Amino acid sequence: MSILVDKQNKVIVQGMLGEKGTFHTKRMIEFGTNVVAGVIPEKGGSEYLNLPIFDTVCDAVEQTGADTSIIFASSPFAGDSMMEAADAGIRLCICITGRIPQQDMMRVKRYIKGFDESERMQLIGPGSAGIISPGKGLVGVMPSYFYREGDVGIIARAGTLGFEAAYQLHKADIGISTSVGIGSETITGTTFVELLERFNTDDETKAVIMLGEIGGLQEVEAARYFRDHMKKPVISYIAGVAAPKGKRMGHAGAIITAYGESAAEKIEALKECNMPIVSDPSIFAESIKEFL
Amino acid sequence: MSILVDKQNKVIVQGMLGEKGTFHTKRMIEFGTNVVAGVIPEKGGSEYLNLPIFDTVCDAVEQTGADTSIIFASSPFAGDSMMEAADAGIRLCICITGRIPQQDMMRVKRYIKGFDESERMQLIGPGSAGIISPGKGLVGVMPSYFYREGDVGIIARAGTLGFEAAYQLHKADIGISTSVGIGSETITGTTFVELLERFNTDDETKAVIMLGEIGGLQEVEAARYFRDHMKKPVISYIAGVAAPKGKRMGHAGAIITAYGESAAEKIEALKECNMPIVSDPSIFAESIKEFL
Amino acid sequence: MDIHEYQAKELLSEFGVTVPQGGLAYSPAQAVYRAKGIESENVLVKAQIHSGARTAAGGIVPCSGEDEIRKAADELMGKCLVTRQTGPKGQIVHRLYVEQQMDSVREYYVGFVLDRQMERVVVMASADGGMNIEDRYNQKPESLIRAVIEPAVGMQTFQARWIVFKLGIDKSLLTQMVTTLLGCYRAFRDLDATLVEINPLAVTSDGQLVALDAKMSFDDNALFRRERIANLRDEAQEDPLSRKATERGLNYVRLDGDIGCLVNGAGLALATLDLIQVAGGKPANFLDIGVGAQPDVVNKAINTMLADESVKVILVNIFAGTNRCDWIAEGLVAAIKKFNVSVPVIVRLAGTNAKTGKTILQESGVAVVIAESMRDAAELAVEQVK
Amino acid sequence: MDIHEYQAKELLSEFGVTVPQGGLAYSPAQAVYRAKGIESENVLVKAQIHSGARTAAGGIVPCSGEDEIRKAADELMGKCLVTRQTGPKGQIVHRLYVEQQMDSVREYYVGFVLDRQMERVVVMASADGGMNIEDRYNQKPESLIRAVIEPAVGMQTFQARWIVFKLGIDKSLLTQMVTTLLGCYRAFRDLDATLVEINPLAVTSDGQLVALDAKMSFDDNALFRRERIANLRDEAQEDPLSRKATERGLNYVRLDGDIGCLVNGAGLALATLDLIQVAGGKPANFLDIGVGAQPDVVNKAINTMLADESVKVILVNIFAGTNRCDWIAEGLVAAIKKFNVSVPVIVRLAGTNAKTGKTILQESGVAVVIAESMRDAAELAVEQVK
Repeated sequence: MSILVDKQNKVIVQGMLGEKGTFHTKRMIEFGTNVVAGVIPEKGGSEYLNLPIFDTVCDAVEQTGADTSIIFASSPFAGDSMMEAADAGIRLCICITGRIPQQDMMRVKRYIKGFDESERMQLIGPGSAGIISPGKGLVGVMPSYFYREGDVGIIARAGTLGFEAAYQLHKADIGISTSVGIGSETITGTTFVELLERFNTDDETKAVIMLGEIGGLQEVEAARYFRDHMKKPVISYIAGVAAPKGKRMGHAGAIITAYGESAAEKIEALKECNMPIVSDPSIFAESIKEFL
Repeated sequence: MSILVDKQNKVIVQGMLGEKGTFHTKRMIEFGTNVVAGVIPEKGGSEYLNLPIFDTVCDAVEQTGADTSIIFASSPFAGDSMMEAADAGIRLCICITGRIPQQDMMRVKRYIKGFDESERMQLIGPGSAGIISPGKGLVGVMPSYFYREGDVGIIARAGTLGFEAAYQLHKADIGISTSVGIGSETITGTTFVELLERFNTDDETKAVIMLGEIGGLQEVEAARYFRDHMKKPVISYIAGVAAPKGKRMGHAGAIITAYGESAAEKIEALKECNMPIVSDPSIFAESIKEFL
Repeated sequence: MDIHEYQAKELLSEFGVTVPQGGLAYSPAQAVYRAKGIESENVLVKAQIHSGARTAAGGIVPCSGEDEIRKAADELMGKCLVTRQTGPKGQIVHRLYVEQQMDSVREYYVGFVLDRQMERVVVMASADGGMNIEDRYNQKPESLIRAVIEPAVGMQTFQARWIVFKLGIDKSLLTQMVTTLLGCYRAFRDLDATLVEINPLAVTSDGQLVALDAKMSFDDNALFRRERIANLRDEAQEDPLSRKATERGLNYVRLDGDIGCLVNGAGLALATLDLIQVAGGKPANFLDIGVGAQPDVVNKAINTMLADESVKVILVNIFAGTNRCDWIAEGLVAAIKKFNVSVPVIVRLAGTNAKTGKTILQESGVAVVIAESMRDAAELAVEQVK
Repeated sequence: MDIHEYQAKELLSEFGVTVPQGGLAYSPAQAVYRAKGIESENVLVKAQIHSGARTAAGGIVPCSGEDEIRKAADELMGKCLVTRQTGPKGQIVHRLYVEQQMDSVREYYVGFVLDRQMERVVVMASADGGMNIEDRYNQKPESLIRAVIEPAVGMQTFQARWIVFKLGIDKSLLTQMVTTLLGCYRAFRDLDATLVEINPLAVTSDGQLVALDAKMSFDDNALFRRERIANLRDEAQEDPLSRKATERGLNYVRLDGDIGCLVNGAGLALATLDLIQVAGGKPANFLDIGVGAQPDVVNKAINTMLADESVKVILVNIFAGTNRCDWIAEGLVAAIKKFNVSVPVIVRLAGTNAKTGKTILQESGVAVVIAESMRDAAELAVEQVK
């Protein structure tokens, strides 16, 4: 199985022309991902990287049957790109672009929520490193060469931490079912809980590494899900224990955002749910090994 | 039974101070409706018409357990009043005030839709004549003296047409289970279909009079519901067959709104659904009689 | 509320829509003066009335040079223009707009309107802009492209792009077209409009996208918070009787027949018109005095009714729910006496204190015919004018 | 991005918030001149730094008369103010705001912020405004009133009224308070703010509601569409090293310790800080070169790192995913040679071409310590400064 991505996904690329879009589209094609088209407004009808180019996501979906989209459009345009994907009937959208204005993301989430659940697009990111299911599909920017097939799932907010974990597993000869980067932005699409749910029912996943960080409360929600529903081992790490509260943290406006969001407070909450916590980010592989 | 309103409803009045609010609040109290409070910002803590006054709907609900609200606030403030009611946990809100800006109503509907279905307020109106269930409750502006208890349901967009129908029934010694005015505004809350559904399952209703008019398509939807689901007789009237299309109707911008909305087109659509249509508004009573 | 073309253009240009150069004139001399401020030699002198379809009615005159402008302006000013949209009575021209004449190589239609079924704003666009868009729509409804705007987030750039590509507009115009569409939407939303329409939206030979004509209507119920828009009202474009009725707090709609209808409540008014039609007559108007009318309102209503020369009989259809028939009757008697009403008056009173009301009428000595039902009333009224 | 009090007040006043009279000054003479434009005799000379809690730090001086103003301004200008919010290094005062002194009989707190869990803007208000709101909140969290704003419709009047009644504000101030709250919300939304805060929002003895202090922060990611806000940036208030790093396209955060961390990716940066703490050390900073760094970026990064005098050892932790360890190694060798780096450099390279990278370092002749794992690297770095 694997989660979210397999050989069936028909992938389009939004924002393909830039350096990043071009580079990673090539890498996805090399990996074997079924990239079917690119969307570049005004360039519809042409070709790029041997792919047909469409003016709109709508056209691309109609012509190619695409169901998955990966977005590299620059930050001012990424919100619009996500909504365009949702409107066109894309089912899974991975937004690599980060640093999206908060109000744009509020709109994007609201727009997506306006669809019936059965037609609602799943959004990963923004600021996501993408999704890789070794041997099946890459819709992301992972350096795929050290991701080998296996049975450990990885969910990481920060892209490089996910890479680090995968590399440690590689060195320890442990394979990966699926690795997902969900991004560290203030407002994001899919959360830890939703992905734990998927790994929970995925036959090919035996254990999960969850890489959280300071800010937000979703790690705590994930821990509650772990306590109440998870049938598989999960190890977690909360990056930023040593990070000082930001300058703004001393400030009254931060009262509401700060509470429960520091790494220490989070770790406390995770412990209460009996979720195993790794405090040393160099031992992900050896920590997960004992559960396999 | 009756629908929507019975002796249990605890009613608050929003916009009570004005002439209309005062007049109809008195009438509702005289009728026997359980009016528990009024909401008049800045006047909280005082009394008016022997009712306790609260600053906010929230306070009124907390203190009195109110579940129903009737709004007389003037048009610029009525949108805010409806949202306040929805936010405070009111379950049934009747907005008598009409001539509400369209964009306010778009916001109101959107705001209400943001609540889970189980917590969502039912909105009647704006521009509603209210609800009367003779012998049980009046949350509206109906001249109650000629509404007698019985088994005919009335749903009317225009208030006076509903009164006219009720008066004809009165003259013909026919009683009414519940009569609802849903308003003629461009955007309204509860529609014909939703009320037909309720009458359909109401033990005390044997037949329904549905008084539609030109504009909008909800009469056609009601006819489809009648065809597919209604287990009771319904007679309908579409006011405005003789009304000329408005000046704006000749205009390109009206293409989308005009289609299917004229009385003639509606009547055609209703006939296709085999819904009995009365073309003479002076014979509602004799027309319904044969179904009783 | 409708506004003039020049007003709509001024508003839309503030939202990023490109419009031709132009200036408003109240006289031929001023029209000539305005033309001097326009860079091109060829101008259009355009009658400003609250109606489209002015070209076919001779309301838009292409001119070159001072003499032609003066002549065109002189002819148009004060003229009554009858267009497809004005009705047979037409509209009188009090204002002229002198505008740069543009060469258009392609004409599009763009309109924003509320779809009441969806409760959302809908954008409509067509590659067949220009005159008689309605006819072309009826022949080829699929030529009209539609996009629904999600109110929670507003119109998005991708929707504007989608429309542009669907219309097959030259891609060099993409940015201009997106700006125009998003601008129209923001104008619609920010000004509480009920209609924003550009027709034609023209592509000029030098690749500009220009609104050659524009129409905007506004939500009357929102004017309280749109002072600037409310100030654009041109009362000279409104039916004087309707205007007076509005000032008196009445809702008056003028129609083509000869039976004047005095009713309370919009629903009852529609039903009354229906009954008159069933009886074979034609209403001259309907005058809605509202549901809570006091006696003096009847006085104002009769006064308004009498000012309409086409009224040959007055049909009063009152259902007193929250008000009282005796008040209405008293008001009627007083008004009939005061204004020396000479046309027949048919009265149907029902509801609260109907009996007392009828007695008041019968004992007053004024000549009214009392009808027992709505239908009787309609039939009696129609008989009077046959 | 933060802005100054006077800038926030100017913006908020455009949205209907009442603020005291005041004027900006860059010198004592200008401060005196500004005071002349203020109607009252008593003024406050307020240091403009990007920090609250200025009163306790002596940054707000009440004055009466020219001499006092000149003296206060002279003392404040150029002074380094250390407040509870600035950190031990403080902020230097380059601008003064001279403001009418108001008598306040009651002080409220009002703040707007995004709640990231709910993904909605939240209004917070307290009847205990004024200094040390954080402390008072910690003692009495229930004193803080909160309302959540539905993004699809924005803040509604009823919510503002609810807050006013909850705060128990005198009802005569209802309209002023509602205007202030709705104004703050619109400012938050229309300007892409991340924080709008008025503290204290004071009631004066003559019944006015006035913002005595105001703070606004903005979404850095939205500045591209908020040119006016972007222009309010005061670079003198930013850490010079951070500013330089930003100009060089690097993400630099200054901390209190002595280990300089050069990493790629924010997640790895946080993990590196954690490891240093586990090893018993303290980071001086972290400098994120991003995930796709080219060799010249390493050059810029080392240059930035060396400008920080507190750095006693440099820890390089690179995980090359989309970039290459050999490039990083080449860049490091070149930079260490170029800048004559004298502090120890600990390097951990992993990922793409890690082996080649290490070989380059070993054969380069520059003095670097190569660590095999992240933990080794952290421990080695901590040893160097012990």
